[in-house]
Amino acid sequence: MADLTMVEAINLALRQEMENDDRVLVLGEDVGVDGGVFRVTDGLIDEFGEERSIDTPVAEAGIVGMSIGMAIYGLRPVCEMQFSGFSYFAFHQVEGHAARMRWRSRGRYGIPMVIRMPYGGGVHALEHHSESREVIYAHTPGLKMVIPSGPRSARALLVSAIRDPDPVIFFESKLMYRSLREEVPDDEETLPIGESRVVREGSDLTMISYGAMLHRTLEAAEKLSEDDGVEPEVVDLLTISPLDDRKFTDSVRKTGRVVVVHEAPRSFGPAGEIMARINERSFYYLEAPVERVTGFDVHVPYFAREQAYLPDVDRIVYGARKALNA
Amino acid sequence: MADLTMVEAINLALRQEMENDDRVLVLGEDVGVDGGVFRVTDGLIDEFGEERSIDTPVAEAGIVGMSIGMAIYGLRPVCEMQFSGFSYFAFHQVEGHAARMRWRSRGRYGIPMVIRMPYGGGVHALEHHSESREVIYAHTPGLKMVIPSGPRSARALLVSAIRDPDPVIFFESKLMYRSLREEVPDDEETLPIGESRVVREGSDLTMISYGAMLHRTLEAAEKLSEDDGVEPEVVDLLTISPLDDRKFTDSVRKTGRVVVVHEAPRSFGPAGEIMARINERSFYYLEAPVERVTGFDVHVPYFAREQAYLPDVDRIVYGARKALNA
Amino acid sequence: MPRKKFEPGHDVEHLSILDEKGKLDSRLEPEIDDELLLKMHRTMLFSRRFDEALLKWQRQGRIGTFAPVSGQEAAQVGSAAVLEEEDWMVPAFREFAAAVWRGTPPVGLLLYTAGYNEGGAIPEEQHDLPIAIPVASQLVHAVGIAYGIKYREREQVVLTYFGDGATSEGDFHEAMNMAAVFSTPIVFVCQNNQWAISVPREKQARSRTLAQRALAYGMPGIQVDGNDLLAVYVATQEAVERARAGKGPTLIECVTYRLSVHTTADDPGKYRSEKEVKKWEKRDPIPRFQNYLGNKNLLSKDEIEKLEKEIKEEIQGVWHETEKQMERLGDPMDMFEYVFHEMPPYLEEQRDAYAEFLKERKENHDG
Amino acid sequence: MPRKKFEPGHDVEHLSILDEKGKLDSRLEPEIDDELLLKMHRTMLFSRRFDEALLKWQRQGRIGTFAPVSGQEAAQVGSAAVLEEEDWMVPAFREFAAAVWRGTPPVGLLLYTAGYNEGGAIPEEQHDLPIAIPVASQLVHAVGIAYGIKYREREQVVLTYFGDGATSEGDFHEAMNMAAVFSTPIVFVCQNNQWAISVPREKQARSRTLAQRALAYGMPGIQVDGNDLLAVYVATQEAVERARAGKGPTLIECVTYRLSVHTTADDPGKYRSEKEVKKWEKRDPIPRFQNYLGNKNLLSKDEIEKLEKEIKEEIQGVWHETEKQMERLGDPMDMFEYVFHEMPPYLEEQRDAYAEFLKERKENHDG
Ligand SMILES: Cc1ncc(C[n+]2csc(CCOP(=O)(O)OP(=O)(O)O)c2C)c(N)n1
Ligand SMILES: Cc1ncc(C[n+]2csc(CCOP(=O)(O)OP(=O)(O)O)c2C)c(N)n1
Ligand SMILES: [Mg+2]
Ligand SMILES: [Mg+2]
Repeated sequence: MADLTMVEAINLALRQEMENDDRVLVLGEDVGVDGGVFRVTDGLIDEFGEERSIDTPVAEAGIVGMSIGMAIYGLRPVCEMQFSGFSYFAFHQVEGHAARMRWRSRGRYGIPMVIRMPYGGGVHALEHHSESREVIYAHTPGLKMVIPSGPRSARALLVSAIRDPDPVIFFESKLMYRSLREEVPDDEETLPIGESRVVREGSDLTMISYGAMLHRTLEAAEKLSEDDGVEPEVVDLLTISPLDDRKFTDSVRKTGRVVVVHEAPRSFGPAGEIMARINERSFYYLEAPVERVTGFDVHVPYFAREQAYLPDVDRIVYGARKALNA
Repeated sequence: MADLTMVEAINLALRQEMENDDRVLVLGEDVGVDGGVFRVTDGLIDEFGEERSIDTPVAEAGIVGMSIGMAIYGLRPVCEMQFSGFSYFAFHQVEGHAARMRWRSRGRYGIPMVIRMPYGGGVHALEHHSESREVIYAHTPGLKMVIPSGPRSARALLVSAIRDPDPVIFFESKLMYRSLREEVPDDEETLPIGESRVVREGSDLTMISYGAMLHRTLEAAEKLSEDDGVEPEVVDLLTISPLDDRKFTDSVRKTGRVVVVHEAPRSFGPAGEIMARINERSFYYLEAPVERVTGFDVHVPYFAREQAYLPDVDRIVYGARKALNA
Repeated sequence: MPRKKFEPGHDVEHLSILDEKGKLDSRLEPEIDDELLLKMHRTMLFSRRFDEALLKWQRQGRIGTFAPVSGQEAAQVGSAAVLEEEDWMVPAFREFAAAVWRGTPPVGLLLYTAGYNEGGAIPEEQHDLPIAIPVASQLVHAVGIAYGIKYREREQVVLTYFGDGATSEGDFHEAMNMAAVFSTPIVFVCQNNQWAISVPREKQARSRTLAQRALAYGMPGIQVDGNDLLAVYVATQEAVERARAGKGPTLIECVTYRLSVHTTADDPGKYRSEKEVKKWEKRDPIPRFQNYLGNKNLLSKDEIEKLEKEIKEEIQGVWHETEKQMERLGDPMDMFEYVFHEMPPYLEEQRDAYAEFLKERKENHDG
Repeated sequence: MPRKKFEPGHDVEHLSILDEKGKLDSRLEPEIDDELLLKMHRTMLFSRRFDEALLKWQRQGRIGTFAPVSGQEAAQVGSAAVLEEEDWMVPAFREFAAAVWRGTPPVGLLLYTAGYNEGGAIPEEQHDLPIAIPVASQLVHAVGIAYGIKYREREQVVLTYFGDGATSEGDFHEAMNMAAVFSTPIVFVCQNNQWAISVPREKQARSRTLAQRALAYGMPGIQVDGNDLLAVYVATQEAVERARAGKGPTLIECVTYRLSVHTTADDPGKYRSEKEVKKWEKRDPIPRFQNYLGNKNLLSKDEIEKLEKEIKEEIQGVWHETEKQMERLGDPMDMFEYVFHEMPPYLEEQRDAYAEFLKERKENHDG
């Protein structure tokens, strides 16, 4: 057990998987000598050499495309997009090939690769560095889409992602990279992809979130408990696709009231699918409209105003009260 | 008035706008001499020359990026992605710049451009030629996203899109390109972007669809009327973003039962947002869970099986009956 | 030295051995054993006839659209023939002749063309990638495979195909650059067939040759007469040797011509003249090579005729076998397969719901 | 002629006029009037000092991250100075010196750096694009603008900036190729500052020069000493003239160096040696140019000192003015503005709901 930041926990996952399996390698812009602009891949080049910790040219489509080729050849590449906002340069490779190669080749070439990328706002970054567009990946057949909510889940899910026979998009919250620590076991730990979990039990309201927003949601839940005397249940999705609706279905059937929280833009955002599933599975249990507390349908403002864009504890509480009082 | 196919109607819109306004030009792969692989831009090069009907190299990011530059310079480019499945090569230009330039420059540089692209299945095409991923665009702040449902609406909406001061993604159903004809006025006609319409009145069920699937939905409505004696109301969205929820809200409040039909994959698909809006606006009017009849979360199969992927009349009727009988 | 010329570091060469008049430059003639020569010829001829058959079937509505290979057989067979079985071949979408050479069963190609996903399967022992339709997108995969080879210190090389149009895409650039930066064992074979659908080579790029694009990457580039199987073979052999010796990538531009339509959805009458096509028909790689084999006394007129008959029958056999298979295929439930290694619950649910719908529909229909 | 060398059609030149020792090649020395020389110098010096101030403020937590220009002033000012006001300038994200030359108010640059969208505004009369952060993505816009100029038969040209790393991106390739194909009036200025964050130039590309990438597009390419303002000026002048004369695009590689951090989030100690930095400090474009001006009796030590003081005060003024503006700015409701020309109903609704929330929160807080 060690008390690790998310950066350290992800680094641990990479290091251990590289030690265990010489098919695993990392590649991307500045992931080698520099150890990544957030130091996530720090030291890997010393331990594994520049052939397995590869500094690439600035070429996202090339990075993803090469990773696809490596996976076809039998390796297990973990490539990095320096920021999720630049992953669109490679989207045609992700949608056109990573997601399709197994299917196109009738199972001959699976693509066991992971595309890691920092996502989300809150760190005073420049334009394009604060987005949260998980829907684009979650809506693409053939991909898995994972967003851990802390150091321990990040480490365990990344190990699972690396071992997964299919391509996994792995979002890492920049906001959480160094802002919290968790005990992470030294020994191997995995978490199944496609399983959400209840992180706070309650019976009055179901709060669904993931990634950095989970923590604000949990804070809001505490506030509701203290101030309003209601006990919210909080579900951490962990995987966005395949979306696990079992946990929140159970919860919604119990509470009848729901708020969904994410920092992605509102329209056509992740909450839509969650609300659709609730409609399909728990319609008759609902006592009030589902509330969504989300980013707005605007570009993330430059950092002087970015906190206004992001759901904050007050805004979540406000949304929750609507769901509770409707 | 002339009886036109959708190809002819779109061609008419382009031709008239080019005649009216020398800022309007078309560019893309094979749009010039060839007149487009679907002949949508046929003859424009003869009338307007190769400087305004521009055959480009095979370079989607370049086409969209150049169009952005043209728009900044004061022109009104209408560029074509040969198929929506190849538009991802340019997604970083769309998301990173077309959608943001007005905002980034504090209103100095609006981007009045249209990106036209054929979308959707049903024409026995090759891989990547049958997708329907409007969500990717609809979820991107700063874009408008339009999907007409026939020759007349295509012509009128395209004119509006060309005149719109902001970037518009314009999906054209390949399936409808030549399969139906409509009367289209010779004189100018526009339709407002951001407005849906009721195309069939009824009181028992609300059916929401758009594009090629609208027609199957209408057929299903007729079948339900004939076979089951129910009268569905059918809403044609026309614009996906900004999504006009007024018409379907009115309808849902009247009928209490809804089916949403689209050919995009199900998970995190357009129906999610529509269901979220219904939840938000019409929760207390709903008598049954909203049904969605959609494409599956798989890649569109090669053409021997593609009809199985696409919602068909029977599947829509089946979904509608679920909504009616729940 | 303040204003001086800078040498780019590589020359760009042009290579032609057997010219369109059939004239042979015997100093450059490669030593290829007779069996291989004849096999190359047979594959070219088979591909041409298969192409013609596909076109016919397509016009009859029996299959869907496809991208004919006619005219480009030498560029494909002359390069693919240099590869060992263990080497990798990464095609675009027009490489039916190369695929046949590599052992792809024509039944598979035909099934693919008839709209069956089953046709996309690659035989287990074949190191080839499936067809890649998005232009130039396959090149970066080829570089990744080549990186893997280098990482594993294997003797393999990768050969990848693309067109003149593909050289305009960003993915081409990123692939070429990364292949050079990582000095990977790869050969880039550009089939410059003069057209990217309706856009001629001159509107695709202003450079005199496509081969000289190699200079941008510090990579050797060579332009060859792509309808001259011998030149293609020699240039590929040099490039493959260089790659295998750890000396990195090469770009080969094969100057050739698409004699047929772009795909069956295309009407070349819109953009190119019959005269141009006629000119290139005179440069047809197949008669030229037959002539060469004839001069070497390896192939007589009679033998060609016999071969033509044999191929015709073979193609009929392919059709019959494919038809038989098609009868067995087409279960719509197949569409849920192969999306993931293991089907996730939500897909199982969609599949089961669809099966239930089909069952009910059938019952209603039967009932 | 079967195996022959092919000439790519253009030479790649290297140009240097005022070398790092201060030695001047007077045959190549351009005629620039004194006022312009002094203005270029002042802009370089201002940019350097502004950079230093920004770095200090950033370290004090007063502003956010930014990309320092130090070391690249000659490459930027020497090229931007060739442009007319009517010409277009399309920057990447490190072109503060070029922006200042073009007239962007430093208060705007500072506001931007402090996280205010207001800082991104471009004065109405200035034909410049805002900062483009996605590497190489701005180049295609520049080509589109240049196309517009050609279409409108105007005399303008476009000049666009990017780094060595940017030459690896697909967008660079598509922009260069399309600029050449459409023969547009555009000058591509690559600031090869040796590093793309932590990746050195040699790992970015295998070609000897970046200038030779021009050959791939049938475009002239020239490499200049980018710390030599005179060489940058001359090469740009030639390229701009060529563009204005309708002769199409040019690629200029300015060999320069980023003396500071990549951005303030970066620690160059991880990847490059002090020794290397020291080496390049000796090539600093500013003292070199001051020396040149001194030799021409245009600028004395005293005058430099006076200028330094003046600039220091100016920068303090910029800070105070920015601080004042920041007090007025920051209304969160601004985030809903400028997304569209006209705010669509759903955004109005989101804005109003957010305003309602803020109101209620305030009331609860106050109450
Ligand atoms: C990314 C992408 N854009 C557009 C298309 C449509 N398209 C198919 S083939 C083709 C032209 C390709 O030309 P070239 O590379 O010369 O290959 P050829 O068809 O001549 O073999 C185009 C534009 C595509 N398949 N992929
Ligand atoms: C498309 C894209 N990918 C990655 C990044 C992150 N990034 C910012 S600057 C940079 C390196 C750019 O190097 P270069 O072009 O040489 O410009 P320089 O920073 O040296 O001025 C990278 C990788 C980005 N901004 N955009
Ligand atoms: Mg071609
Ligand atoms: Mg650089």
